[in-house]
Amino acid sequence: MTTPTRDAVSLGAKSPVMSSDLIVQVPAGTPATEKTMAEAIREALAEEMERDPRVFLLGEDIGKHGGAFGVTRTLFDRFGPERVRNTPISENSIVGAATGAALVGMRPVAEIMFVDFSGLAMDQIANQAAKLHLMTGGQARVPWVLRMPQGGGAGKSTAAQHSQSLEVWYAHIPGLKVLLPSTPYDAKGLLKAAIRDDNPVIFLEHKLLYSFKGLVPEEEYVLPIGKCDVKREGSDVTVVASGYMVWHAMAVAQLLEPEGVSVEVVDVRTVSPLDEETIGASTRKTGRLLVVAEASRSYGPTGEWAMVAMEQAFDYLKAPIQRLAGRFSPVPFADSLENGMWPTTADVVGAIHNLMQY
Amino acid sequence: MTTPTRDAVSLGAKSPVMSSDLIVQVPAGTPATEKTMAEAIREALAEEMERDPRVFLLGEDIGKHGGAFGVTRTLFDRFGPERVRNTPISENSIVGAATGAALVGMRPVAEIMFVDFSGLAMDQIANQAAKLHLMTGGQARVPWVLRMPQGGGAGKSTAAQHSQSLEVWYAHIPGLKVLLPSTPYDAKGLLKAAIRDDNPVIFLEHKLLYSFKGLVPEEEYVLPIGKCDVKREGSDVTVVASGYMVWHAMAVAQLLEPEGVSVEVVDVRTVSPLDEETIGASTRKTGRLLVVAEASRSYGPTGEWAMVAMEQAFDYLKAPIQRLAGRFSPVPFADSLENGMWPTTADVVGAIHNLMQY
Amino acid sequence: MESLTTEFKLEMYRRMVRIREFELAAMDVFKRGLIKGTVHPYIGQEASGVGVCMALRPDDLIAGTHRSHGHNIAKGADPARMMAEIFGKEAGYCRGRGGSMHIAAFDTGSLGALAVVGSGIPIAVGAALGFRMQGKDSVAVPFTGDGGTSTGNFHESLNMAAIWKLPVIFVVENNKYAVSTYYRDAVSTDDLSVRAAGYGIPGVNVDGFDVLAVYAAAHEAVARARRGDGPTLLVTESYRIEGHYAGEPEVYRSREEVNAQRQKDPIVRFAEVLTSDGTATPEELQEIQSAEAARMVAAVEFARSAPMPDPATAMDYIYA
Amino acid sequence: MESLTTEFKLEMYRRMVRIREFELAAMDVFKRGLIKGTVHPYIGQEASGVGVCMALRPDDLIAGTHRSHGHNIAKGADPARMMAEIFGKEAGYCRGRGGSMHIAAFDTGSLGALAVVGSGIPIAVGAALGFRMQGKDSVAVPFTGDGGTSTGNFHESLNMAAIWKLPVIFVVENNKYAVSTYYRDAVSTDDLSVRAAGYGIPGVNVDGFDVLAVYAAAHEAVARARRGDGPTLLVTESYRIEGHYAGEPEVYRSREEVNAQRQKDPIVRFAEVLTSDGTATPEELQEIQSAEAARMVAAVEFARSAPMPDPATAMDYIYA
Ligand SMILES: Cc1ncc(C[n+]2csc(CCOP(=O)(O)OP(=O)(O)O)c2C)c(N)n1
Ligand SMILES: Cc1ncc(C[n+]2csc(CCOP(=O)(O)OP(=O)(O)O)c2C)c(N)n1
Ligand SMILES: [Mg+2]
Ligand SMILES: [Mg+2]
Repeated sequence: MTTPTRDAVSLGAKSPVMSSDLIVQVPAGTPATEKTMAEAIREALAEEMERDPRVFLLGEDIGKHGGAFGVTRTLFDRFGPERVRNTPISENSIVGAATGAALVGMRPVAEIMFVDFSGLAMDQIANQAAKLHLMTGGQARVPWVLRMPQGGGAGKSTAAQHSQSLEVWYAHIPGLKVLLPSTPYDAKGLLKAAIRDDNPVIFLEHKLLYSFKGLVPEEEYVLPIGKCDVKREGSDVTVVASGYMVWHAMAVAQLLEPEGVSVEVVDVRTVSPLDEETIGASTRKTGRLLVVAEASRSYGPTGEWAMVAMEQAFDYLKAPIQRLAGRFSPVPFADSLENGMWPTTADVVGAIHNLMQY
Repeated sequence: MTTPTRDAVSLGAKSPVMSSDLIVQVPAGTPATEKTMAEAIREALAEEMERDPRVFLLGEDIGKHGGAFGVTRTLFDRFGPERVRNTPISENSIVGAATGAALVGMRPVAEIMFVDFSGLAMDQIANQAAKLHLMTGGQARVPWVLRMPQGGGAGKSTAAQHSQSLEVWYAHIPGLKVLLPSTPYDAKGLLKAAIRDDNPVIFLEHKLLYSFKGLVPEEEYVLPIGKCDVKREGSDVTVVASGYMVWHAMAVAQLLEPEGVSVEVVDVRTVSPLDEETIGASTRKTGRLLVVAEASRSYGPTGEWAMVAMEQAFDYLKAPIQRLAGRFSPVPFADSLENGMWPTTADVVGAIHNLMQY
Repeated sequence: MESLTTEFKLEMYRRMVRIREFELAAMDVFKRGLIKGTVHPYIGQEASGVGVCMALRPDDLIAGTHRSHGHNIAKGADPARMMAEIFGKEAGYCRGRGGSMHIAAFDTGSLGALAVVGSGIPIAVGAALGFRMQGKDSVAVPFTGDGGTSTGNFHESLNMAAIWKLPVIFVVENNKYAVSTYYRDAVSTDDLSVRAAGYGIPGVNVDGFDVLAVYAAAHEAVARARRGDGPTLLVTESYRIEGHYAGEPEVYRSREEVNAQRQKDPIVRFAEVLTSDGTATPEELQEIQSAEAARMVAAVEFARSAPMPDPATAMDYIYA
Repeated sequence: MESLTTEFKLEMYRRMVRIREFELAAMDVFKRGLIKGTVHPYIGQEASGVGVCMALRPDDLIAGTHRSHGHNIAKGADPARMMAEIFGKEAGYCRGRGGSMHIAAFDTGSLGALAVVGSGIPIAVGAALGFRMQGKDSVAVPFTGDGGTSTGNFHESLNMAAIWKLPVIFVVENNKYAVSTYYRDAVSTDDLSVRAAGYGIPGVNVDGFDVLAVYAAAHEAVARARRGDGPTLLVTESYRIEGHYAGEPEVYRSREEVNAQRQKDPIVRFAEVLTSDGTATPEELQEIQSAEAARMVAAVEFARSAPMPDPATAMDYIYA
């Protein structure tokens, strides 16, 4: 990951010009429009708010300002200040309020401006919302969604307190569902599913992906929570990844095709509960596994994915499972240090070559 | 883990009468006294407070009351209210205050009553204390220790908000060190090391182990942070575990000796930074690995340990790595449901048999 | 506030006695090792919970704490199902999953007891927000202790409810201790109700041993909230007669201190009012007491003999 | 408060101008794409930071926020090293690891700017606790915005400092907005200083455009803290003239509103005081301005040409 060649095969990976052709999810002939992920999320919110009067939004500066990333822009004008509710800077109580509203039958979609700040809300998320259903013997239901932008390297150098990927904090807590979409299509379909789900759902949005474009069907659709999505079929190597890292995997899969390496890409778009079967099946098929996550390496998601593959496919493994993950460091501000924090396409190429040559 | 036989070979695992002979860490002839882990921790605190006037304690009800588990009892009388400081119920600010005091040269040892409540303090722990050293380019040092009891099954049924094991939340964050001792000897030696360390150290104490006894040397000693401890050497199977689970491993190792199964027990007493070499070396030696943690299964510590072993010892593996971990559920109150939450000695026996018979 | 009917006042008394008898029974079964977990007795504070909850309608909601047996009973919960819960039985309100610290009784408007101090407060604020959005005039009442006022949640929630004018009555039960900590060692003001001014809302301090005084204050706060005029901070001053939990050693206070406070027994005090104003005879009150005591014997019997949750259901209720 | 020397007043003026010039330079290099990250300008608030920090000694500590260029300069930090930091250079205060939101300058008593709103407050409380335990009479000053008062940290810290009588001056800079949120839409009281009463400590509200008024209030609070009489809540009322960050669209307020506030420019105002009381001539003040402007040109030049951190040091400073 710190090899000087890591950007050599970069496909503009860290910029929005990365080609959206890499992932096509809408069958030819289906009426669809190209949208950014931010637009797709906004559309999901608007459609669900239209459909169900119980759905409302709350968070800091989500009103006129549209949130830190403009995702809710226009919704305030459309739905008004009650249903697009600006809050004080009180993360724990924003989540607590969402829980309370959910308990009396509302379906709140709360936003925390950056996932990093959810450190202030961990009690309400992990101790209250996640546990109320079991703790009350089924009396309580907490149907909220908590949207949180995460991830680093927006080319913006936002440093240690605005760049983390923290899905593991949530995925480790039973009672929560954790989603991390990689495409506009997935973001829209999964967010709609999350809003309709009767459980607290953590919905993580990678900041770099907001401006990524992709086809989104005109027709309403809802995607299943709890399943991995095979983004590309292949026979030689499986890459298990989520969020932004899926694009690296797809770019490299295309790049290696002429070399005759057939890469299968499994997108863990539901981080938890984890779809162990799909990871197992793909690993059994290819016998070679690379796990890639942006979250910091130690005790990150990659260990769990690898363990699951091991449990499900040990006898099929032709090489040791490889992993790529975020450098185990707080994120530094300087460009020269931020480079190298997260896996790149070159790293993915290197790891796949390792697997093939083992 | 839900087999009806799981308690059949129980060695009284969940009770303090489990024999302390299972783990002997003081060479014969060294002057030593038998102490409980609570006593060993108290002794470490007292010795460090005597040695270094910068060391002080803060936390809820740690004064006369001695904390929820009586660990600091007598220290208030000995060191007074300034150095054994009762705080309001303000977890985030307790940690924040410890950070501030550390920044001006003190060496605070803070206590949070149950690790569960640290959800309220995650921002100060993970976003501030962990990152200040890097974020300030080395200007800031945060030499604090945060003591937190964790774990379940104290035979007390404390339910969902008082029973978790959350080491992964911390171990995933670079900048923190995370310790989880299994014996009085380790607790004392590691706590002294933690207090002398210049970094924020999360010191997790398993509630069930407070009353466990073991020999503690009369002479001062300090243990190294950052290393696993091989609690027992063996040649057939490696069990990697930490905290309370180490006792299960040791009990089973003894139990299986007559059967001719030689079990090596690696105690991950430093959860982070992880000593990958020792896990790798042991796995290469035995070729069979069982990873055991009490924390909930998904995205828990076991995945990381297994991944590390895979990276270091893939070609030596004679069988798929096995794992045992906490049931992926909030902890229920009722006995009949709390049973089965966490791995038992019977589970360990079963997993080792699986490994041997593979 | 219209004058209270005899029936109403006797119901108040009955609930106070019911709480007392429940707590005595719970402490007893705990001491006898019949239950696990912990028990945090509400003894001495009965007037606070009952005064507040009798001012509420069934559709109003309360959010509790680790010490919420009393709140649940005051709001109308069935002691037998509560007892079954602290025995960890399937017949308990939470099917044995919650235990003493987590009793929720949705059918009588108790949305859960949360054992992380302060954590129920924003949840109640959210419930109030939900009511408002649904066009209902129900109110939400989070209970918290003096210790709980030091949490960030307390402040965030007061501010949020104040700016949104939500129908919340924040009830702070100052029983003078948070575990071993005397309130003035952790709370930066003698009278917690003065904090209300900082949020631009009414703050009321009331004698928490006097059920009628608590009721009157709560009644006014509830009326205000229902009218849409926003939250109130209501502080009830009482005392925690028992240890923090059943069996807690109490090294931090003297027997004399406790005994002096014991004289203020809110049940005895209310009984005097009821007999002196002619609402009831001592015999009638004694009858209530006997009935509630008997009820607890039956509740314990019910709870003891009820079945444990089936281990085969261990994976239920993790996800809805 | 003794009357201020000419030198002292001119130093106040100089620091205010230095902040202004630094911010203009920072916004400029940001607009020109020379730096990454973000810049949160302190323009319009200079009197607040300078009034407070000029009342401090070098050994007193401040804790900052995302908007702390001004606090650092007011406390005496070197603009060149600050500029190098926002350029992400090894010569920066934080060796390029921190950037604009995280400038710490330990040598001049700035223990760090923390970008999680409210999170610096308890850290300052802890520093004050440390001072007290060390027998020092230094004080600690956490800065926070109006938005930051809604955080749990704010409340927990005020309470903690009050009960322990710690030498803390809590400075709330009410610049009327938290990102897009007007303060009265998020803060449940007009005057945040009234919250002090709820903690039993003094609360002071002062015109944050008037550096002498801020200084006087801070001076008194610092004296009180040094004497061991505990914390003060000091609210400075000013206005955020620029967008939340450089380039922020400001869809939530009108140009007229901003322009009206711009008339209150604290530097212009102080210049009027200094010239009318004979402290300085307009030319002398102009000279200060020119010198500081030139200093920023040099700072930018220094920062631009300084080397980036060596990638080989990527694993440094993770652990001490
Ligand atoms: C956030 C948190 N910190 C600590 C505890 C441990 N604890 C349980 S009850 C209690 C004291 C609560 O005091 P108070 O709010 O006055 O309520 P009371 O027990 O007097 O009813 C503490 C510290 C907890 N449950 N939650
Ligand atoms: C806990 C937290 N929530 C949200 C944010 C995003 N954010 C950054 S600055 C800011 C507004 C802060 O307002 P205020 O405290 O008034 O300070 P100002 O920007 O006006 O100086 C917000 C919401 C954050 N950094 N931290
Ligand atoms: Mg109390
Ligand atoms: Mg502001």
